[in-house]
Amino acid sequence: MSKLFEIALGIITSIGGFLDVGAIATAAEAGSNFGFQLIWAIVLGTVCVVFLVEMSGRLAAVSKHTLADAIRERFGFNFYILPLIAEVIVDFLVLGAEIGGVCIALQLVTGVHFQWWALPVAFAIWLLLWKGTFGLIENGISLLGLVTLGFVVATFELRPALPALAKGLLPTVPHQDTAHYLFIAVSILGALISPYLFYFYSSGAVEDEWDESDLGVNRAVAGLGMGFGSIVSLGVLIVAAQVLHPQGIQVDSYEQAALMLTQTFGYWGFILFAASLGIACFGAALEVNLDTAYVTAQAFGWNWGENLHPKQAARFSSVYTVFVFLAALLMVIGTDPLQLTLFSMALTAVILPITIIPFLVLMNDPEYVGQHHNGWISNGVVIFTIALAFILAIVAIPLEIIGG
Amino acid sequence: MLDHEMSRELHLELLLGKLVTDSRGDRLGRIEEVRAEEQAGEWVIVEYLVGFAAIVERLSAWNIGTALLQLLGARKLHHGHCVPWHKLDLSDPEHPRLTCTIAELQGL
Amino acid sequence: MLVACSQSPQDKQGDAITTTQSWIATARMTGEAWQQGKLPDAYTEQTLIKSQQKIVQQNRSKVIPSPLSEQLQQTLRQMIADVQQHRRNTIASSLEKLSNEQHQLESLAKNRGVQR
Amino acid sequence: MDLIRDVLDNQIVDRNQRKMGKVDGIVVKLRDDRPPRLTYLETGATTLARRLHPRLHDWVANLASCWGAKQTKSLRIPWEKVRNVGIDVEVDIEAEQTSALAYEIWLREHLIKRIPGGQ
Repeated sequence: MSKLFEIALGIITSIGGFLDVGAIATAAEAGSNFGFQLIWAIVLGTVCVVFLVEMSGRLAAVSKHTLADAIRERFGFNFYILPLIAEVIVDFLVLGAEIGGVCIALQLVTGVHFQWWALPVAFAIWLLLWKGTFGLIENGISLLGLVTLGFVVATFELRPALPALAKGLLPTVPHQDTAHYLFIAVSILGALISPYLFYFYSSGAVEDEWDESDLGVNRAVAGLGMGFGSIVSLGVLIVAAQVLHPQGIQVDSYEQAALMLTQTFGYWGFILFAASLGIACFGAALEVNLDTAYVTAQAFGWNWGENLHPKQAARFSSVYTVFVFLAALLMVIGTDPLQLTLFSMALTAVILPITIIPFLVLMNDPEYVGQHHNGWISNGVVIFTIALAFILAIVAIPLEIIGG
Repeated sequence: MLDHEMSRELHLELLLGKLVTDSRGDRLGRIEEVRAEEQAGEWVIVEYLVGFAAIVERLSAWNIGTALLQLLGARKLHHGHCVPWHKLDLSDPEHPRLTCTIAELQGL
Repeated sequence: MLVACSQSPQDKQGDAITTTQSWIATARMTGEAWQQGKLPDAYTEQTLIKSQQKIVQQNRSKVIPSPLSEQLQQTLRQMIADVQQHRRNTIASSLEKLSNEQHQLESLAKNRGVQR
Repeated sequence: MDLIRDVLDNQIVDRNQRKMGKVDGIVVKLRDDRPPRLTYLETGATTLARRLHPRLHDWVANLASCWGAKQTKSLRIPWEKVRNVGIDVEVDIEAEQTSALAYEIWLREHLIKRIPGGQ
């Protein structure tokens, strides 16, 4: 019974935890610009992320070591420093974007400009990390994330044409705006296959003291949780494609995306959009900020843990304390939140290969995963994702340069 | 005496990745792993693993590594060189040298 | 647009027109939803002002002939004033004008071969 | 035992299983006619920095000497204190009584405890 409860809780958490500023922004961009054409990118990204998240959970449950620990130990610090630096830089931009998402949500509702909200939001994030436990953050905040299911409800209300949806499952390249199309495709994949998810998820599994008996829970949470989470992303894409695309509205600012649900739900649709954006981004901001402290502490072998009192893990707590306020400065100086989001998602795609390659080694290392090593399907998915990530990385760099 | 003692101290982590040449100056490969054993109550170094294959071995990814390399077209992946401790001269840690030739090493 | 700087002048003009169309559509949808009481005042005002700014920004290279662009600015100013003074009944005529201008821009885009 | 794979860069835990850093360096003593003997494990930022680049070592040492806990020397743990080498390296010492936690303690006293709720 308690296992069932744990699975249910885990799935709910992942729905809330999965959706972040990147998923919402890229899906809205994709739907408003290209209709259903980019559905395949969400589906593809989800399959990859389900497998990789399952692996990082399995690694943690069997070896009691996080992904970051394992990479550092097996590949040596001189290798680990590369994903570490890449991850911290990307986390910084993504955290800025997540804080921006919360600020925009507050601006939508109150009319007070988002720059004013940056520091109060950063303070709220910090306070929760300072006072809260891992369970509170994981379950409490993510439970609120269920409001994002509003997008799924709206999808059903709008009755999209199924053949058109099915056509979107096949990757196609449009005749015009190809560069923009590819840029968004890369950003979608970057938003879904985020390295922070793997580091965070495996650290969470160690915080929750998982062992081999939790492997079933892990599989269910990774598969169903991430699966449901991406249904919300699909919902955003479909609603944007049904509501904004026919009007000719191409989202290049959150204000435009905010109109998405008003057609279906009226005034409450507007509030629902703001609430979804705000809560999803707030939850993700907590995770990204914690993730930075995790990867840094684990890099140097410091004591770490959200369940510890700050004074028991002083260096760990200092990292998230300083980092969240630094990232908030990105918003204070008035960086455009949507542009920052798209940029950081594409950058995520660039650093993917270096994060995923270690999976191939660690998940086949009997010392870490024992008899629970990867089968050929899992290894196949990892190899495919590495290949995909390399292509994305190569494509993303010129696209970013073109993007100016 | 003390000075002599100090100079005889060596940081293994700095030895990692150093190019090993044989007594004639031919290159053998880079040091990738160091093996230790307990002998008569103390832990001592017994051998050094040298060469690219040693990395693969260090990552205990031998099976998947060879499978992948074969997939990429590598016909035969020779295993790394195993250098016993007494065959490696570490008096200059920047340039470790074999005290024999590569051929003699393989004949061991 | 994100890919603007790599493109030929024609593409650039096309992009400017598409972006302008997108912001006009945004203003229209916002105005209509506000009229029906589906949006808060502060958000509506901010979005209309942003639309106005974006349209001016896109028209730096004068892709839109000046009578039309002046009309557009006039209409948006009117709408913003309506929202500021909570005149839900008078915004209807502005919306009609905006829709009219939207059509003019659409035919202009068609003549230049810009497709959405 | 594979020293690079199983010891270098692995987590060090003290006798109470408290994390006290990672193995940043392994010191051996060369001897005539006898195999090199493992003498110390080293843990500390300066040792780690030297592995990345020799110049980084001086830079980190300078930084460490003027900021925070002013701990420039890495901690040396005699090999005899190593109890167990699994995925973690367990050593028979008390972390709090060594310099391994100098910065942890410094931050605790100077930053964490001064923030409300940090006591």
